[in-house]
Amino acid sequence: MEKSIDSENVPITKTKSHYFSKTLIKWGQILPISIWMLLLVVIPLMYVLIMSFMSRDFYGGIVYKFTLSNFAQVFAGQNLKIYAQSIGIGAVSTVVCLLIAYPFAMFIAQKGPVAKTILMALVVVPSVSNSLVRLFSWITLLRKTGVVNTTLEHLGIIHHPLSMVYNTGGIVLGMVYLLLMFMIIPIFNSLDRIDHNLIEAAEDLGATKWQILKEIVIPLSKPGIFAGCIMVFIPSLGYFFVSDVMGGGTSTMMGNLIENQFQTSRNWPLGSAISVMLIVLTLVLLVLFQRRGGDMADLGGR
Amino acid sequence: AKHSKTLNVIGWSEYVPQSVLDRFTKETGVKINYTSYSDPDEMLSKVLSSANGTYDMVLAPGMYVQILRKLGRLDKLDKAEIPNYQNLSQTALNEPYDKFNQYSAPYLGTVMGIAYNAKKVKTPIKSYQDLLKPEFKDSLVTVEDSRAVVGCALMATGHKINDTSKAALADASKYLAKLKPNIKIFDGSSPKTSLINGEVSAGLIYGGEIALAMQNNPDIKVVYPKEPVYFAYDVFMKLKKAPNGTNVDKFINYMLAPKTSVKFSEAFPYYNPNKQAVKLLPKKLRDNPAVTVPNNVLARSQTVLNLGKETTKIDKVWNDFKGDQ
Amino acid sequence: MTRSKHVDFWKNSLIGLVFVFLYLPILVIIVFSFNTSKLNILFKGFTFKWYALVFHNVQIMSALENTLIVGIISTALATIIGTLGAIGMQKYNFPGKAILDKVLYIPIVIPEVVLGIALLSIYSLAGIPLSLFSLILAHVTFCIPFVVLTVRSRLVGIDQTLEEAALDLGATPLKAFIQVLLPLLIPGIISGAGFSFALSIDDVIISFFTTGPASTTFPLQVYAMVKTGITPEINAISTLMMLVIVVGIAANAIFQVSKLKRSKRK
Amino acid sequence: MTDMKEMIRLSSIKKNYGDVKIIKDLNFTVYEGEFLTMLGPSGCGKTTTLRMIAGFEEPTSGEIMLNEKPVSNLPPYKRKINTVFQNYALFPHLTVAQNVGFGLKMAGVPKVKRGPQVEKMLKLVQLEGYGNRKLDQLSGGQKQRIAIARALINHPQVLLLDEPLSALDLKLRKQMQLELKRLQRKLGITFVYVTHDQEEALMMSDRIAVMNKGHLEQIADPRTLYEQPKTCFVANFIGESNIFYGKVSEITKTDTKVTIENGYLTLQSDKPVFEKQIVNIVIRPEKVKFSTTEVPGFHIPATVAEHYYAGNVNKSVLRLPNGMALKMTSAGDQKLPEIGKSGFVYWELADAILIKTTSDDVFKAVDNPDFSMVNQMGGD
Amino acid sequence: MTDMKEMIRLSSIKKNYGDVKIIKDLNFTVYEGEFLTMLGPSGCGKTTTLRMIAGFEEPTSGEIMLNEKPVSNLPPYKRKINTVFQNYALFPHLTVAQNVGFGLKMAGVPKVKRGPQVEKMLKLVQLEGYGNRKLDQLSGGQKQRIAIARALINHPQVLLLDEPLSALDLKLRKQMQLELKRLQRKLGITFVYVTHDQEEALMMSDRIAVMNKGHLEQIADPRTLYEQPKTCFVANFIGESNIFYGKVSEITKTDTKVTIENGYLTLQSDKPVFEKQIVNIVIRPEKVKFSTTEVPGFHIPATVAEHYYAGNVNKSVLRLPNGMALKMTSAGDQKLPEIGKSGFVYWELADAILIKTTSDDVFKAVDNPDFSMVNQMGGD
Ligand SMILES: Nc1ncnc2c1ncn2[C@@H]1O[C@H](COP(=O)(O)OP(=O)(O)OP(=O)(O)O)[C@@H](O)[C@H]1O
Ligand SMILES: Nc1ncnc2c1ncn2[C@@H]1O[C@H](COP(=O)(O)OP(=O)(O)OP(=O)(O)O)[C@@H](O)[C@H]1O
Ligand SMILES: NCCCCNCCCN
Ligand SMILES: [Mg+2]
Ligand SMILES: [Mg+2]
Repeated sequence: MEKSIDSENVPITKTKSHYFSKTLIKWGQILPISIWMLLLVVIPLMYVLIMSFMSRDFYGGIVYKFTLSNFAQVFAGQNLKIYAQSIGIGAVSTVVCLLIAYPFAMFIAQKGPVAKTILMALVVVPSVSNSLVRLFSWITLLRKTGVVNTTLEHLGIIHHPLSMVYNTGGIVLGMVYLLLMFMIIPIFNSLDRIDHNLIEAAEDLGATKWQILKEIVIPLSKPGIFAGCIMVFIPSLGYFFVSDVMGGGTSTMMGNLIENQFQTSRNWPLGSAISVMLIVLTLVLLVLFQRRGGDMADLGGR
Repeated sequence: AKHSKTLNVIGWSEYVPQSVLDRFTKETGVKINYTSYSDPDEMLSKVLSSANGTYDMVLAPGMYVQILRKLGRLDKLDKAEIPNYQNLSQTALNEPYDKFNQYSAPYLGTVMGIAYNAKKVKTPIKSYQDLLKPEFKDSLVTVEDSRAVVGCALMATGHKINDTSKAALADASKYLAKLKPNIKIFDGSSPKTSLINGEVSAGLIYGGEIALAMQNNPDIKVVYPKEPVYFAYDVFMKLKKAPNGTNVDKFINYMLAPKTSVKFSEAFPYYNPNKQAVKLLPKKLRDNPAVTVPNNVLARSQTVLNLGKETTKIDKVWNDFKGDQ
Repeated sequence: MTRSKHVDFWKNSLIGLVFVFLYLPILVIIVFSFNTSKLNILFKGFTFKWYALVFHNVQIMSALENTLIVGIISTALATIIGTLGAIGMQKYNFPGKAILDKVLYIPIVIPEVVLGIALLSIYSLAGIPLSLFSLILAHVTFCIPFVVLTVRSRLVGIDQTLEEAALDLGATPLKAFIQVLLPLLIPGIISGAGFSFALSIDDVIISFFTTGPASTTFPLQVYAMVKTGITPEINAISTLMMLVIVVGIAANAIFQVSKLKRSKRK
Repeated sequence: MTDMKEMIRLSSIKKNYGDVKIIKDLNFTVYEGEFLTMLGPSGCGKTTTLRMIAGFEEPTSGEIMLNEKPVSNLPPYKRKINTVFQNYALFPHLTVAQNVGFGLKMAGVPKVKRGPQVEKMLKLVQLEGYGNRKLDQLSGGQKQRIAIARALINHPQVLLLDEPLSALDLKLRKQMQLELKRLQRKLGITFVYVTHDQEEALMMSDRIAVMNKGHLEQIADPRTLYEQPKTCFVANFIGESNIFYGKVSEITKTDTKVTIENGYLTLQSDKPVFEKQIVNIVIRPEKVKFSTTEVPGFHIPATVAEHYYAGNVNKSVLRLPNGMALKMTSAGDQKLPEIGKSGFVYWELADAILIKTTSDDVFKAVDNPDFSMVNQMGGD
Repeated sequence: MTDMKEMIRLSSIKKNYGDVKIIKDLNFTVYEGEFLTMLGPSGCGKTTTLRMIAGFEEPTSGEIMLNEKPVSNLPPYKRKINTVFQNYALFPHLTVAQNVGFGLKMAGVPKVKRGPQVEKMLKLVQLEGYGNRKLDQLSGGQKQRIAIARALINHPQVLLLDEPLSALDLKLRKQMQLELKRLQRKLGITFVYVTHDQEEALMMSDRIAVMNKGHLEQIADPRTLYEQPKTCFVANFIGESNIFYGKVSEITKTDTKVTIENGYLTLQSDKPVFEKQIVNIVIRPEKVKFSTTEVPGFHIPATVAEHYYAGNVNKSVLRLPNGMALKMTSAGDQKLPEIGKSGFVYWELADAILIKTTSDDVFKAVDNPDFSMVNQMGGD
């Protein structure tokens, strides 16, 4: 009963440092990433936002004078056309990816665990080789004097080479090719997560194969579909090199527009304003995604 | 950096052969980092947005001497270090952008000619206007060079290449709007490629590129329109606070040596202003009108100059042309 | 039964077609790396010469060297920072955690151009010269979130009480980390690092904006060459790189599959 | 039982997965309106059997009859059988009402007609007005009831339930046991119920099929199973037991003697055994009695080893001379002999259950951790 | 108890998570060598309390004393307390021996010296020779034992066990209960054991601390808890009970009358109550008796509503005139009155447990699903 707090207990109080080292460990883990993200993501993007309201001097210097003219230019008629076209290409690429990826992922998800692992690994393997080199392979194959046209002409199937790249179709092909796996992975994950019992339960309750697909499988894989669509659509708007390589430079994505402002026109404020639009569009899609019960972790491509 | 062993050059892509650079490295031990661009505005952007000292020298059209000087980005060349400067032909010197040859040394000259594939193009092309014909729908290539292309449009519609008056630009815009449907590819780096591999049947492109295309595909021919043509020198410039400044002079001197000049001229057969080198050029190149631009063509050529703020007007015409489908 | 075999046939055909689509370009790369002709149109004859030549191509070699330098350093940094961050974020509450969590998704979801120009702008503002250094900063930035994501997905599978068990048994926090958490996290860390490395060595867009004259990477080199036409040398080096990476992946996959098989036997 | 209508009959059912024989020659019948429970340890094949009845799996051989008609070629959705899955398997993207109405929707019943029927089912499971809820707003027990409502809406002839209560905590499980039983009585539907909880099985079932390693050990009503187990496995799995292993040594008019290790037991003389037969004898712990003084009739000397208090009962361990430990259960308020005290165990001869068995069976029993435990304790 | 050495003392312990008060003023003492169990429903704060003792959490206020010295500033790895975690928390990347030897390794014991000690611990938990196994080659019960061996190797003064058996199946759980108890007796180490299984608590513990919503309801030995619960919560949580709510109406020499809804109950006269006091009266189901003929002394009319067979016992539900359902447990072999039969329930007056309580407490009891269930059934 009698508390004998005497000299014997002194060392115990010394170990207060235990809580100090605990704090040290905690911040040692949290600070590097926090500071890095602050300095190289948050501040740069804030700066882009600020720039979008600034003026420029003639040679591209930024003049810290508030203006809304950049946004006026953002919404100028000819830019709107590019957005429309860019969003169009992005949307078509997304839909094409979805139409290919969904059945593909579904059929793989139906396989055994070993086959699944192997097939999904095979989906990722091509991405280990350089995207541009792979993209250029399509040019090699599909240009007017490419492998396909040459072969077809040799065989007498066609007499005039088909125009398959250096046009909008070429851009879509490039986008689909590079981004398909980002559609496949989240869809596969969401399908693979579906409890097989649910499918049996539906079957038990009289659902046919199509009804199961329509009523159970598709609704339950919606987060994956949405994640895939985001992971294809948003980057496609920015992939300027795809339209450069595959489109012959005549079609422009929003990414090309931004790149132009930064790399050639030296109009950083305008480029920033367009970027801000792109950021806003991304945020809107993300909010929708989360509202629909999407899991952000699905966006990492894992 | 007195004994620096590197040299950071920013210059056109497909314009300086790697072998020439490698030889310089071998001879002097100086490693060259050659950053390429396909649109001179890209160069300007990079130079301006990067910290001083990022690049040591620039290889760009002559008018950029004016621009970079105005921005205080150029240093004078140390002519004493460049004895080979004397090899240059008088015609290439004292150009309006560098009246006293203090800041630049010409490398090669570019003419814009019309290249066509004789197998596909039957009716002869005589004028810029001929490029507007519907038969060329979706089958032209042009360079990604705003001043050059808008310049051609100005000349095609009877104006001067540096004219930025409303009327002139309106005419040029109209011309370009009609040209647009015929353009399949914008290619600033290697417009020859699409000509060679048959993706396009004609193009408004740089002389050297035409010559290369002709070498690779005998069906390719060159023609100069009856209107004035574009001609410009690409010149070397030394950037301010270049950490490897002495290497710049050394490098220019090396490039102006006839032995070197022949090498790059063979690889990229543009108009060569080096009198000593021209003598050494193979006959085939000397006789090719795409390389050795005929005097009458040179006579009606015009060159682009810096237009200061007026440039934005050209930019707008260019952007409308490129962006609008 | 026969009907289901029929269905299986169509399903497998679709899977096959998609794989053809994914692998055809790679086949092209490999085939033309052995082509005597430089033109990449017809296969004129078989040769190994490009494999020899590419190693003498100063530009390609220096681009490769830059790529590896950037890839390795960025991966190492991103892996360390990301792993620590993932652990810290799982374990602790701290002001701004929710925001940090959201910020981590930015590099993943916003178009790369935007991050590219944002970094370029901030470098320009801060007077940071474009160089290998600036490139590494950029690469670490877009790699960190992927490391965090992979490590975190591994972390949730690790029982939190394991670390407590270690403390309970007398391990200091550092020992508990090294002896218990780290060994268990290793697969996640490795795959996060692998992911980072793959992203880094293939990055075009962000590198495009943040590279300097002396730091051209392989993808940028290729980008510069695309218009001219990619030479068989590039095909050759790409083939070699693929070979190296595929062997790595295959080893990992075999390991995983055999693990799966083992656990299935239980 | 013979006058009852057969609902399901399994004839010579076998099921292999690859080379592994999961179900070995299963035969039993489920009658109309019956509450039949399949009871057995984990992995014994209960789920597999249920899935074959539902149609999710095909038997490797043998025939399943529903209403005296073979169903081998009927896909699951054509059998008038519905299933309540172990983990509920509710559709997470649908509301409660949509879940319950799913079966009707699949059958093409228009929306307006579904509403009232759904409401009726919800009422049946005492969840009226929950229709618009999302599943994550429900407790485990409520989810369980939704799963039942969903399975019942198509008026199945048979309801299969695979450990429907195993995810619930003890109190809720007990409550749901009663509710399920009540529901089954009310609807008169045939229930085939799977559990590995013997207490649950005893309380709820009309009959219990005890399974072990893919075969049927015994099928009978709860009381028969408890009082007349046919195998050591059943004796051990249902309730607690003390199991002796011995050989019939002497049969007289008044009694039968069975020699066990270091001693003998006495059985009532009417047991149908013959001399030298190897048998097991099972005594339930609650039948075991202990006295410090010698009792008339059958008894064995024993020492009190341990006591455990369990509220309403006391559990004791008694040690026999041969070291074997014997479990004894007595009322919680009864005075217990001191630990270490010597005395005698005894029981009514009628309470000894005879299992005619091969020695194989004994070893099976010994495999059982509960049994081996006791011996182990006796051994140290 | 007062002459026993204090091992752990919790004084005025409070713990908040943010604004939520998880533990509200907890005070109790654990004595040396004692087997103390913390029992309570899920979420009542058992784990939180244990984690504070182990040092993983800091109390918001109050003091924890180990060996009569405050430990607030000692990190977990400096307390001579070890923990057996609910899910074992074995290190999956280490072998059995490495797991068991982990504590020694952390203490800097060289490898050669660790070996024999590890082997000794493995022997203690009857897993000699398992040292080189991987964890995934072990069964649940074996893992459990490894966790114990690992926690014991550093010779802790106190072993904390957080629901160590909850992941095991019934039979194995019962076996491990006995083993754990035996181990504790053998080693004489203080055990602080957490469970929400009342049967487990009763069987194993020297004393039980019953917790509810972050506070201590009662701390006592098992028999006291069962026979003299202080609150309805304890009565209801430990064992089954029938709880009446009423008001003391008349106190005479011979007995005390308590008015309940539609009737009254009789209590022994020695109960310390006063007139008009609101009280609860608890009757254990096994004390309830039923007779079809009137019995002398206290009795209430009742009807037989339901029977459930549970092997060694029968569970019955009896309906009182006011509709209330009363649980009754009788021996499994006893003959049961027919369902629907009318008669009388009665019990020994001494078996009625008096709980002096406010009406608040009654509602707590009614919240309990098991209790409400019975009333519900009675109501329909
Ligand atoms: N698809 C399958 N492939 C191979 N073996 C299987 C498969 N499904 C089940 N098994 C095996 O069949 C045996 C019986 O499984 P089943 O699920 O029927 O057991 P259970 O009695 O329901 O057990 P539990 O009580 O654990 O649910 C198990 O050993 C299991 O491993
Ligand atoms: N880190 C935490 N933050 C906030 N609340 C917590 C935290 N840990 C526990 N709680 C809450 O404290 C309460 C008590 O939790 P605790 O884990 O101690 O309960 P328990 O008695 O061990 O329950 P169980 O039997 O389910 O293990 C619960 O309501 C829980 O939700
Ligand atoms: N591929 C590089 C071509 C360079 C031609 N010089 C053009 C100068 C025109 N402004
Ligand atoms: Mg099962
Ligand atoms: Mg707990």
